[in-house]
Amino acid sequence: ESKLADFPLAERIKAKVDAGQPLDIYVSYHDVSNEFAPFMKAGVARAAAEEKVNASFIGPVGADADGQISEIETLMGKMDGLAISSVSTDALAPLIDRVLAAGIPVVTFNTDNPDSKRLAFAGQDLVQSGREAGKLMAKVLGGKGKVMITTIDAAAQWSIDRETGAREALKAEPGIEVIQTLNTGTDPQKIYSAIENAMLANPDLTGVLSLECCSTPAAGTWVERNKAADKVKVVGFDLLDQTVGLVESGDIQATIDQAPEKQGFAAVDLLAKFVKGEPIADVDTGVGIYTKENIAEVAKK
Amino acid sequence: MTHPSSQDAIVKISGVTKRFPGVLALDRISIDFRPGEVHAVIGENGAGKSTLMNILAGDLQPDGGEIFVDGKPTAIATPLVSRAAGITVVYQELALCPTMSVAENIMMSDMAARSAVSIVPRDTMRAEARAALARLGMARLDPDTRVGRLSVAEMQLVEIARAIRQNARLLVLDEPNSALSKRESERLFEVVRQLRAEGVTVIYVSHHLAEVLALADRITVMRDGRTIETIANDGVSEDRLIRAMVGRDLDAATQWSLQAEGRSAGAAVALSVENLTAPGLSDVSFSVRAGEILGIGGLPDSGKDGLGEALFGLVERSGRVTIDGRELRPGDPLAAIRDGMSLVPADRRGAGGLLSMSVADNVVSASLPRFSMAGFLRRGAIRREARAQVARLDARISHLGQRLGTLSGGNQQKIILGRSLVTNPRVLVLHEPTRGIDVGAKAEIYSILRGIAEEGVAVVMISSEIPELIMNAERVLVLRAGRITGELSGAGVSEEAILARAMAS
Amino acid sequence: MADTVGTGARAPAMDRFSMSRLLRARETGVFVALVALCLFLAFATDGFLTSVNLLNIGRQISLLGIMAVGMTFVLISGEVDLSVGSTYAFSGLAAGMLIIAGWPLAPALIVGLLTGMAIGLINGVLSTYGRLPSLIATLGMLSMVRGAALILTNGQPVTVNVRNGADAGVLETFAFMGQGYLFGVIPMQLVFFIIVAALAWVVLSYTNFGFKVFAVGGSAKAARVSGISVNTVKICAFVLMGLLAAFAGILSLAFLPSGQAGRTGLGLELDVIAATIVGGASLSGGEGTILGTILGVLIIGVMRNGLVLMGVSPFVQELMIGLVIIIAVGIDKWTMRRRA
Amino acid sequence: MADTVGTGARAPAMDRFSMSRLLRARETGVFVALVALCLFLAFATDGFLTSVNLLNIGRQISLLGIMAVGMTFVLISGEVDLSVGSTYAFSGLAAGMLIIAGWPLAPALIVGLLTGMAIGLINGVLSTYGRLPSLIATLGMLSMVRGAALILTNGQPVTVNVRNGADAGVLETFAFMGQGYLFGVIPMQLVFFIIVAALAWVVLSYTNFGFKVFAVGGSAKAARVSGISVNTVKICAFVLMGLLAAFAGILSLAFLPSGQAGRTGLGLELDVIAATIVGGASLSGGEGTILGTILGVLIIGVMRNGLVLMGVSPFVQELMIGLVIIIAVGIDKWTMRRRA
Ligand SMILES: Nc1ncnc2c1ncn2[C@@H]1O[C@H](COP(=O)(O)OP(=O)(O)OP(=O)(O)O)[C@@H](O)[C@H]1O
Ligand SMILES: Nc1ncnc2c1ncn2[C@@H]1O[C@H](COP(=O)(O)OP(=O)(O)OP(=O)(O)O)[C@@H](O)[C@H]1O
Ligand SMILES: [Mg+2]
Ligand SMILES: [Mg+2]
Repeated sequence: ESKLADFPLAERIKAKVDAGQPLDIYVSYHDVSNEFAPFMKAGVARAAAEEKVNASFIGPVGADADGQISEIETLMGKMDGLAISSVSTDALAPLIDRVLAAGIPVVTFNTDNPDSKRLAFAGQDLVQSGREAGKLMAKVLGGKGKVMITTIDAAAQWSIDRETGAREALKAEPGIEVIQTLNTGTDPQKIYSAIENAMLANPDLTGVLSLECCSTPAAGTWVERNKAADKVKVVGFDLLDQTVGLVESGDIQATIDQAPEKQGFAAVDLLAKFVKGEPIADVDTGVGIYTKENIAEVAKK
Repeated sequence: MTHPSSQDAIVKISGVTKRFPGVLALDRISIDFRPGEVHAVIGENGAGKSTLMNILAGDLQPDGGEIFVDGKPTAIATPLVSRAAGITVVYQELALCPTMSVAENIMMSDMAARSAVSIVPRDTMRAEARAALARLGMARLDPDTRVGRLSVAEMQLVEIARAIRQNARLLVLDEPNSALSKRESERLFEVVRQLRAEGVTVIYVSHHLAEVLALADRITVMRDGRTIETIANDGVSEDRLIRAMVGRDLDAATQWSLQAEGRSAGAAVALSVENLTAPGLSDVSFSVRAGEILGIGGLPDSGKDGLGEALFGLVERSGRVTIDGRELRPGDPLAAIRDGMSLVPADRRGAGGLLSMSVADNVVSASLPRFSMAGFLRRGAIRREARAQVARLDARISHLGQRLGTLSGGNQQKIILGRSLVTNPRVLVLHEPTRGIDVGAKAEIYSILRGIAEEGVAVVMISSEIPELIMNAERVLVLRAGRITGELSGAGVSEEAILARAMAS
Repeated sequence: MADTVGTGARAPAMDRFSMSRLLRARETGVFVALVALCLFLAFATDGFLTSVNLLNIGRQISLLGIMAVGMTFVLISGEVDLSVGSTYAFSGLAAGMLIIAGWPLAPALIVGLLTGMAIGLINGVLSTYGRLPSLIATLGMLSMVRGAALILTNGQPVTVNVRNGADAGVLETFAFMGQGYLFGVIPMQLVFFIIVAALAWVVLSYTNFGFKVFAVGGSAKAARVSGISVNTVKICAFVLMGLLAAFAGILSLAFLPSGQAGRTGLGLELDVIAATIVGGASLSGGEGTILGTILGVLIIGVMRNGLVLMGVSPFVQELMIGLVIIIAVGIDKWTMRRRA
Repeated sequence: MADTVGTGARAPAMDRFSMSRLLRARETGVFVALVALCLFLAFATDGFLTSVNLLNIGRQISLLGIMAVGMTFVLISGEVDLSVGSTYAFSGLAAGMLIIAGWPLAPALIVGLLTGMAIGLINGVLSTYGRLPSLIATLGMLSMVRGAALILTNGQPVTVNVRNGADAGVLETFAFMGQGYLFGVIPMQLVFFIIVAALAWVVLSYTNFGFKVFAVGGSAKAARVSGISVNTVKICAFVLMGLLAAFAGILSLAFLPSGQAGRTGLGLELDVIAATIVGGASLSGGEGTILGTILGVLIIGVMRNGLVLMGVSPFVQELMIGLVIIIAVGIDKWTMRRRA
């Protein structure tokens, strides 16, 4: 729990609060061009309206640590609060601490940065969500089989965290063997081709565990097109349109939602509350598990 | 101002001016070209001849003045307008596409006129190209050969072939035969006369006054961007033309004849070549004494064109090349220069000069170690040396920082020669040292070469211009099919003797 | 190459076909590399020489191939186009959004293709009349068009399905274009690639337009003095490139059937240029053949596939791809003693 | 330009400095664009003209700038290097791993720099003796070196901190290199950039080597006749490029202090080439100046900064970056009526 009383808030911000001016809050997302950015941004806008603050949604196009750092550096003099999802934990931690040292409150969202002194985190515990995915995979496979893990960026922080959790959960199942982690790259065509080739190379695969938004529907599509739903089970992440459809049709067995809109909302909400003097603590936006049974809840939008 | 003759002029140039940064290339030029005449345009290097031709071609736009085609003022805004007016130009700087075949190059303008979706008529193309080549006596040239693989002379012929098959009313030939052998040139002249007989007007730009006198009906002399005079070719003398071009009497330089035989007799051998075999050359051996000017002659594919690069070690070779007994290692130009050899290549725009660099930089580029200290350039020394060379060679430049590529060709040639002189060579190899150079500059270059020979430099002069060999060389070697077929010296050096050995079978 | 008869380096095997002709052609090096690679894979893996796998490769290379055909024209004309990955994304997504908006197929596709041609036109005009080096003009456009695609889609994925509003009938045809099989066997993408390559081969080798592309790339000056409108020809090459990049982008969307402006086609330009240059086109213009480009595309596709089949780690794959590019082009250079 | 004395087009403002001289120089267009941009931002934003912000810009452009200086040499010599982003990643990570492994600073840095030089050497040898177009050779190396970096780090992020095993003393100096401020004010990265640029300017304008770089890029054949060893000079340019890419990569790691082989420096090559060409270097060789390159780097850095300060949406930023690249080079071309 963090309290304003323990925080050396910058005079500039204090004056603004006292004068009753709206705060300028910046929300830096690690890649504003990915599919979640619009949801996060919507949550940010909702919170800004509710809390009567100015919120700007910023961040690099394409995950780029240097770009994220430069942008925050440039805007540091203007920000009254920063919510950040780091491209790289290690690279952003020193900057977060620098911003805090300038008397500007910082929270993390979506991707935590535990190495920094951030005040609080709003989002999913990534290792935990990976663990959940691993458990789901084990469940749909009935405890035995050969699993391939796919990710569009094996080296990204979120991917590493989820993979850690997933492998941990799968290791607990003696009947399950993880054969490889497939790094597909981010272009949709390349993702699909990589999966297609990997399936051909490993005809005895029985499970695909995707760690993110985008190789999930690609794996589901492969299953759909090859009518392999009985042979190959897919567990993945997020509720992209295509993913929802593939869960409905039974080509993807389960998907884990991370409620991006809620994360964006919570990020701004935490900062606004903190500056008002309310104590804040980590917000777990939860792990939503969707299967054929409950997918109808999200399918109608 | 209207000449009475302007009515019959096919193209009339009136008061045309063209300015380049720092140069007034054309200064109110006026000439009229009449139907069915061969009209020679002569003048020193940089007089503005090519600039004028490029304006006729639609390649350059004049800054002032008017051009009348068939009496009507016409703005030749693009090459297309020029061609539509019946004008065809053979450029001094060849305008060929090296990646395409001979036939494709010859037929390029026909293709340009056709619709984009039409099918390329390969067979017709080949046949017509062959016909055009045959007219120049070049039937042996395979129309399917890639132009990039041709010799400069062959390229020049392809360019001419392309021009003559376009049925132009006005054909501009800007130094069309600077790379051609005598026989090829003769053939070209025949074609020119034939075209004249067909009523075609031919503008002929050349530095070969003998040719001009033999061919032209009228002659326009230009100097410093101005028309000096246009005279009918009825018994004018070469001297008269030279005086008009240069604006003064030339000294006796052009009247040189072979010097006494054995001028360098007794001097030590400076360059010795034993069993040299390289692309186009087999088993060539000769030696040159210090202070001797050795001429090398031969027809275009005799191997003489590869000799310079082979001696300098730019191509793979076998055999021994020694200077004062030290053997030169091939493939190491720096060592060759250090050991005393310097090369002036034939292709000045390609292999010769550093066109994007300044005159000063070019002058010292082959002697960098001497003009630097601890790796740093000695700018002051470089400028001094460059100024000295420019003065010695009487090169016309606007300043030492001018890019070489913006000089006229003759002046480029002088600077490249200067670069070689700065290396203090023991052996100077020159390939086509005066190609495209005006009479005045030629004379200057000859006297420079004699001067350095007198200082004890061995000079190897490889040239297609036989008179140049006769005039300067103490001894002439003739090449054919990669071998030496004759060595002439003293009174034995004559045009007939050289040609006989060059063509003997 | 030195001894090739016919149209020289351009289309050596064109006029008369013979084995010795083929072996002297510019493409030989790449061809040898490809055959060696295939032989190796046939022995080293068991999945390679199956019809399923070969058709898979065929499909996987098709979009790259269609774009590489366009790049062949641009490179021969003496220019380069870095904006193709962005065009691929923009045009595909634009067409997809129109389909989702309920448009019939033909107008949606035509508008998509027109956006590609418009981008090509801008590239061409900037690189000719605008006097910018095409590398800079198209690098600028790479960034601008990517930005435009992000703005157009607001960064949201575009998924073409009935739920999002696409008409079921339209969708069926659209999906067939990207996912279908001709005679139930040959992937439609491959069919399109073959058609595009065949047309391009005819245009480049037999038509006057092809002739002019070689001419302007070989020597702009020679072309100009012959009365060829250099700028027009280059602009046409860029427009063709834009059209083909848009077509590939649309097919990609039809296949997946989803795209996302932040990721689709990112970095594709280097793949396309690499394939084309491996196939013998030259950055300095005037050189290149469709056959060579196809071989270049195949080399890259076969190798990607083979590395996966052999279970090579993705990191080593990355390394091997670079190595094979160098070796494939190297074989060409190192085996030819003489060069024009 | 026509009236410059001395080294002519190479370094127009070099021999004698005068305003009219400067205004005729090749860099003028870019300079005008930069001034216009700065004036606009000074009025349109309030944070632009603060010393903090200007020093920020200084830091943000430094690594790009260091690499662009290297690229200037490569481009002038008539070649191009696409592998710089991978070298930046590989060498930085290699040095970082050595520091983590407990090595003292100097040897770790030297080994890091040597890896960069080795990559440059391979690029150079392939592009000269190997007779590959440098675009292809370095494109292959882009992929190979990236793969090697992934293999070296096993795809894991490399973070240089005490927890991972770095010596605290070593770390302090290392961190200072990337994060420190000279006199507490000037970012060390900027200091390094200034030093590198100054040295490069001297080398290019005043030394023998600089002369040779211009010569081989202007005309390789003519350089050979002048006794310049074309291959050696080109290889040196590549090695210098590799060294500077490695140096930038090491500084990046020292700044962040974390890198990751799959991502660090990805796509950087296009930024570096863009900055250099915006600054007036030409892809066809023989042209370019260090001053121009600095201006090119500044244009790109100032614009990125300005767009952020103005609160422009990131997608629009992407679009604007492309536009400004085109306009900056365009001003240069369109304002110069006559070109040599
Ligand atoms: N594009 C150009 N830019 C600047 N100066 C030029 C240009 N073209 C020609 N010049 C200059 O104009 C003058 C006339 O050149 P031009 O080529 O017409 O001479 P020329 O009579 O053909 O000479 P030559 O006998 O050497 O061919 C020369 O001083 C030359 O340097
Ligand atoms: N300043 C310049 N800038 C660009 N191009 C130039 C410049 N000066 C000359 N040129 C080009 O170089 C060509 C050669 O110039 P010019 O005709 O004067 O020399 P040349 O004909 O090679 O000389 P020569 O008569 O001695 O053979 C010009 O026609 C022109 O195209
Ligand atoms: Mg001339
Ligand atoms: Mg001339």
